[in-house]
Amino acid sequence: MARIGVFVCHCGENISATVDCGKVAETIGKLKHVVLSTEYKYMCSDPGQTLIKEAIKEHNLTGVVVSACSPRMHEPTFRKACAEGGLNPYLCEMANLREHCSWVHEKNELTTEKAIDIVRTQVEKVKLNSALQPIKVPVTKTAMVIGGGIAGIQAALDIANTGHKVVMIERSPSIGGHMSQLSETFPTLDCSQCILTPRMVEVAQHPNITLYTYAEVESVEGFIGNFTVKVRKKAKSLDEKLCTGCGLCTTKCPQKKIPNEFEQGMGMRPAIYIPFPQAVPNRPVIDREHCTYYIKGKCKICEIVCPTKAIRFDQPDEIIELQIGAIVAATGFDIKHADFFPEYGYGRYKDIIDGLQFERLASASGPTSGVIKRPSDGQIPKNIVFIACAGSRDPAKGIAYCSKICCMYTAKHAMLYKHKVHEGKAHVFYMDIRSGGKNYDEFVRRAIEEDHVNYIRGRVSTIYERNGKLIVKGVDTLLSSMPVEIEADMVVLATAGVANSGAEELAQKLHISYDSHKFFAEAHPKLKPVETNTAGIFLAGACQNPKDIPDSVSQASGSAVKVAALFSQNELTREPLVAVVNRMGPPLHSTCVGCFLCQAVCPYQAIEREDIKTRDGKVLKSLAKINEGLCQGCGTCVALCRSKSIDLHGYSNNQVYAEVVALLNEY
Amino acid sequence: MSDFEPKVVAFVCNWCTYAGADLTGTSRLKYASNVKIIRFPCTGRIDFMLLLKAFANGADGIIVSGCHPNDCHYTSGNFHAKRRWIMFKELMDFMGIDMNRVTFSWVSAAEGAKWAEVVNETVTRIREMGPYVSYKELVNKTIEEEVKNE
Amino acid sequence: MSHSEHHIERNSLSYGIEKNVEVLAQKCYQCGKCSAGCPVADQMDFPPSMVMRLLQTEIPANDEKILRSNSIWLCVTCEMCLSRCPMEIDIPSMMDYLRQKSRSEKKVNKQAKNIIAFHKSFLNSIRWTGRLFELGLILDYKRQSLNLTQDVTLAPKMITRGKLHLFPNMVKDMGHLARIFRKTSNSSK
Amino acid sequence: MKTGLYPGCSLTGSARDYNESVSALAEAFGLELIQIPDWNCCGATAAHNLNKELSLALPARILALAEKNGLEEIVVPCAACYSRLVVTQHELKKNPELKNRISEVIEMDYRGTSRILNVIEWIDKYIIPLLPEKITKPFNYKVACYYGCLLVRPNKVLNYDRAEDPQTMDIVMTKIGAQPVDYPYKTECCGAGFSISRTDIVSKLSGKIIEDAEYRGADAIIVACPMCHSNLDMRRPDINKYWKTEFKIPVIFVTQAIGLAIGLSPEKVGLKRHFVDVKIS
Amino acid sequence: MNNLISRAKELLESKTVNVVIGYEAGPTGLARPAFITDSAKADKLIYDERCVQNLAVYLTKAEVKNFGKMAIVARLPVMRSIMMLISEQQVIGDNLIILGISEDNSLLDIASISVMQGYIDKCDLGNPSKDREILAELNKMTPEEKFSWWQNQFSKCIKCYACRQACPMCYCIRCTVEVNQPQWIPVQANAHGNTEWHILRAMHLAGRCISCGECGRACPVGIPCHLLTMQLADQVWNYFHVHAGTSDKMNSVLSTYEPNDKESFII
Repeated sequence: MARIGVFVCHCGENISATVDCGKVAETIGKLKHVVLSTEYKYMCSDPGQTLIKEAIKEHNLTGVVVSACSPRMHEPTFRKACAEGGLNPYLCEMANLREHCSWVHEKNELTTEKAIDIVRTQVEKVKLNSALQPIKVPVTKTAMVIGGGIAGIQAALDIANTGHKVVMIERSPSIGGHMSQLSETFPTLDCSQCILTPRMVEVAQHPNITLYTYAEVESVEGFIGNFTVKVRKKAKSLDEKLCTGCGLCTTKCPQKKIPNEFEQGMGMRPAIYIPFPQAVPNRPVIDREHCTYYIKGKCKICEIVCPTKAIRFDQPDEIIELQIGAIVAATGFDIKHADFFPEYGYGRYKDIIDGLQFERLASASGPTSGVIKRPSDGQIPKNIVFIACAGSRDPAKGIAYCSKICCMYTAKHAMLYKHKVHEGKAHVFYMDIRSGGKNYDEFVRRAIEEDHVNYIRGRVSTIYERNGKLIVKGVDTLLSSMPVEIEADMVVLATAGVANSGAEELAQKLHISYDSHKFFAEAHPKLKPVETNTAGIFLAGACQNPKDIPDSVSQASGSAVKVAALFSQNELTREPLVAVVNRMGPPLHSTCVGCFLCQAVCPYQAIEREDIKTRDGKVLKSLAKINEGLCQGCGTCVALCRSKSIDLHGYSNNQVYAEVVALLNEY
Repeated sequence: MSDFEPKVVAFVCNWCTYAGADLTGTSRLKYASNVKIIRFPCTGRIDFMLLLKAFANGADGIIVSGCHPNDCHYTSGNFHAKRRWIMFKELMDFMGIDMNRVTFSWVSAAEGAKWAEVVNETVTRIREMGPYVSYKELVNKTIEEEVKNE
Repeated sequence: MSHSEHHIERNSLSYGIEKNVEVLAQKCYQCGKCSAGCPVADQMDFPPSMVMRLLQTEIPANDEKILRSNSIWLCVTCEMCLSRCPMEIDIPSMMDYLRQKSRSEKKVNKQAKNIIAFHKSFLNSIRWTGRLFELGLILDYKRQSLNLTQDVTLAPKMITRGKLHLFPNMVKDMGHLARIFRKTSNSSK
Repeated sequence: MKTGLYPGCSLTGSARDYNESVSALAEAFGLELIQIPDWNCCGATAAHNLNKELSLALPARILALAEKNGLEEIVVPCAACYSRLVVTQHELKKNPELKNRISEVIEMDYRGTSRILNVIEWIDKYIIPLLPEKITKPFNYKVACYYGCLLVRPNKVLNYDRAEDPQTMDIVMTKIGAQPVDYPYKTECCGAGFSISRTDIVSKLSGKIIEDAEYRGADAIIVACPMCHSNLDMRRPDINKYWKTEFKIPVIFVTQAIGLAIGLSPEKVGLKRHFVDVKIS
Repeated sequence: MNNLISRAKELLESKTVNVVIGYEAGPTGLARPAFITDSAKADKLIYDERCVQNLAVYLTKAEVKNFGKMAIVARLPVMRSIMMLISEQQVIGDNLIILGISEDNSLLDIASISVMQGYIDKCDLGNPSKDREILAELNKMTPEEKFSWWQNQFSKCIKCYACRQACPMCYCIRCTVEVNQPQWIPVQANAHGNTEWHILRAMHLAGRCISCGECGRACPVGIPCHLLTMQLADQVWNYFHVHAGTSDKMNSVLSTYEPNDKESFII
């Protein structure tokens, strides 16, 4: 038999000024099953809480209704008090007499009557509450970082330095990402490789980090603290333990004319190759698509020249299975290739290049050793045009959003050019200069004021080649849209940043959401920018949206802290207010009929399929099962379930039904 | 009909409208005391059957309210709720059950003033419409029949 | 009611444009790509992007400038602006609307005299014959524009090459065509 | 299947040469072209400049006539007419209310089901497959393919080739042995409807188009639009006067070039009617 | 019909399927469902205008499932039901052979679920025209007229649940009406309980009804309850541009959403 205790709070005079608390307590006291109904000036004060604790023991209460302020304010307080008084905290409910009654109504009988109704409703609800135990989930203290660019490197190092194990997965043969391709970085113009390479080496040597390059995520199962990740280690055709990285094979490979990805196609590489001199790990892989042996069945020169006999032509891909507690997605971005703009002639004219190609031209380690030479004839361009927003803010042909980083890197490109070609002329066509960031606007101003980069506000209409020059036609919108025609030697397009190839596929494997541009979606745009909707999976860097290095690194450190906080506990404790699918004995097992419509509505992929099997493995029935580790208790599945087979702890069908009946009926 | 005071029940989500109604209180904005709130974690949890139960138990009006689209604490509960409301409303309209007695709204945690407006507007409207006789009659007829049968 | 309707000045030209040809002037962010590609921009009072900007202000004086400009008449409807506009703003359709508006409000730019004269002669020609009678067009145009000496040498050369008919080639059911002209005459003068 | 033909006004007058070459090709390849009975002018630039409803009603009458006569597919050699017809079909499809209004104006049933082909599409569909065995005199010249505006724009409505650096005409030309040059002025405007009212603008714009073609070393400019042709050919004296030049590059319709390649005589394809002498055949 | 019979025989003889679900003529000449397991008896199969019952309802019954591989005679509504049942994981597509029947009663060659999907896509998926007319009439009524019209209909209801039993989509092993904790629907057949039962049924079929009309045909007292679900099927199309039973992937409108779903009543 239920024994309910009701505690009506005056909240000083906040409630009692308009509500007759005495009458409320008295009326409620007459209700069936209410064994105690009392009032007090400040229920949340120490004496108030003590009152509850003692009453629980004294009256052997099975449920408590604190009629005071909003549960959003003090529900944790009173549930804790109940627990201390020996009552399961989930047997305590609050009736909101302050925010929803005394503060919003005038003092009169109706207000007191409403207060009584509110309390009565909670009394009816609490009778149906059940004692719940917090959910405990064990945590595997190994993190996985997907992507070995600067964001991934930062996240991995930060997590590893808190003493936890990290597995890093990188799909290309070396870590380093786009940052390793950059020449200098804004707004300081320090050499990208110089600041990145030590970090790359640190990753390789860190005792807590296991690095898998040339590897991709195959599948992800499980939930926060308990993921099982299968990783495909693509065959490098090499025994990494034997290889010393001497590079002899790469010099002897007869196939030398493969466009070099690292150089953005501005240079060539052999079929067995180390992507760049500072690569980590510094070991070659065989690109089977282009290797003569795999194409024609003979060659094997690398095998012959290898001093340690490390080449393995018949090496298969390997799938490894890892137990992971948290995942950081740091898969970066790609640039939208500029050939969707036929009016700009990218691909038709050799001297029209994109921003990443310019980085390679400007890089001391690049194909021209840092001398700005145009691709067509190796001449140093005397007149160069940079076009911002080449694809960004262009819903018609490109992408609708602002890629954020282009304004800054374009200013950097123009500046680098001016520093290298003093007598050259640099023009930048721009729409708006978006240079918010520490020392960013100053950097752009320097390009304009000190380096005399000619900034022209307007979008280029078309580019064509004539007389060995690239004719760039635009207008100056700040001069009444006066036509501007520049005879350029080279044009650099600041192409848009887009989601990396395979982002959608990976998001589906991780069960995280992504936006219409296929960038990964954060759990909340302001307050949870690092989390995803799937507990235990975090974001770092440009996989979320185009970002510069400082932002990527900050977010990476943010996600590392999230992982470290998760790993600081041996078990996760979660509120037990989760959904549950009913279960019963055979032959029914559950009233769930296994339509799995609930699976589609669940925002957290918390609904799994459970097969009821006979002893010999025959599936008798499939039904939905809630993963308590993932369920956040929204109840969307509960309202959808036609057979009412799912219910929600804390807001059960019985409880909410009782509330409706209680609220509307007079006793 | 002038002294008729409607009974209005509000089904709201915890994260936006419930919090918005809290803000109405903290801001000391006044509204009609006819409305009583039932808290749900999310609009996605609100079963359409509860609306019928409210009418059957004597409600003259109902408010259903949650987070604005894209603001759902659970990201998509309100989107699902919206589709259900669309379907429910169409069905009720088709059956002649008066959906003017139900207010659907988005009230965020910051919209304390909007909550007061939604409540007052709803109460005024329902007061003009009078008690929900036809649904009450359905139930009363039932009770009469039961009495007769017994 | 669309969201933007709450904010737009109802008397403004841009409101009329939105209502009639579904072009939203506020979509333009003034990149100038239209002006840069427009073949006649250099002859216009206001190149296309500036017309867009004037519209965005929703100031009556600026609306007036547009309707009295030569820009709307110099537009040759080559559609280059639309095909390059990042926001896919249909400037050519907007220009059609502005021309008709400029005429109905009697604000036609002086420089447009010949252009309108030509268009009128053209429509006159097909009004009476159903198909274009080029010689008639040229003669009517000269009468309307008073450019009597223009192209005096062209016509004979055309005739010798068999490119100019001396008599019109007419549609048989001229009554039908006359009715079409009559029924659509409300939207033009 | 029989294909309808909408010649448009120019082809019966100032572009008789174009008409002759289209007919000559149809005859040479055994293609049946049926003129839409009692067709009228499409209204051209004038109508949509001055009167929107008229600019839809005139093309709608043409399309309705085609439908009435069972012509499911029509070829429209004039790029300007082609554009007006396709745009009308698009507008009326988009707006059923307007469609009803226009049907009422033209007093005819309009369904909007005709497939409208421009001349290149027609060539691609019916002539290219039969072309290889027919070529007797490969058109071994460098050509600048000039598409103009209305063949490719507005691209989302016409849905033909791409608006920038289109390729279809270039491909046709390579099939008859020509070598297209890289030609940035492919889709620049020639001045179009200003031929008479603003000859100065036409001279200026067309002059640039001709100049660049000569600069690229082209032997001829290839066109598919009678308006472009008359501006670049008939207006040549005005152009040369305006720019103080002596441009001599001929302007040839794509159909004429094909005609020559299959051995038709210059007269047969109307070359003798040009203002600028075509010396290359 | 001969095609159908020979195909059924072939499937049974080759043991490709263990049963063919189709129609046979009953003693009164009306069509009734037939479960043919023996090829010799396949001659009984008929296919004509009499064969209107939605046979897909049997696919979720345990006794029928036990047959394993089966073939089913299916016109458009049955095919759409099967699509829905596959998407809701009640039926395994690989276990089914579809003996598709076209609008003009000829046998279709439906080799796979994706072929069936292709066929469905080409069909008019709106409500049957006679029902469309009635719906249009009802939609013209005032709210009061609608209310009394439906109350008049519901007053006939005896809560026999034939509408539910006949519906292929009502395959729950426990219906909400059987839940008494809480008692969602009053048990008795009375105005209140009947009204809420029909609301509940229609809502549970929102986005899932494939407009076969079986519920209305099954009703022994002649309540046109199919109009409720068909009205919603219309609205599902109006609002979301989806027809139920067109994909074997989950696409029921109430289990999915688009962020920009349009409505005009939420303030």
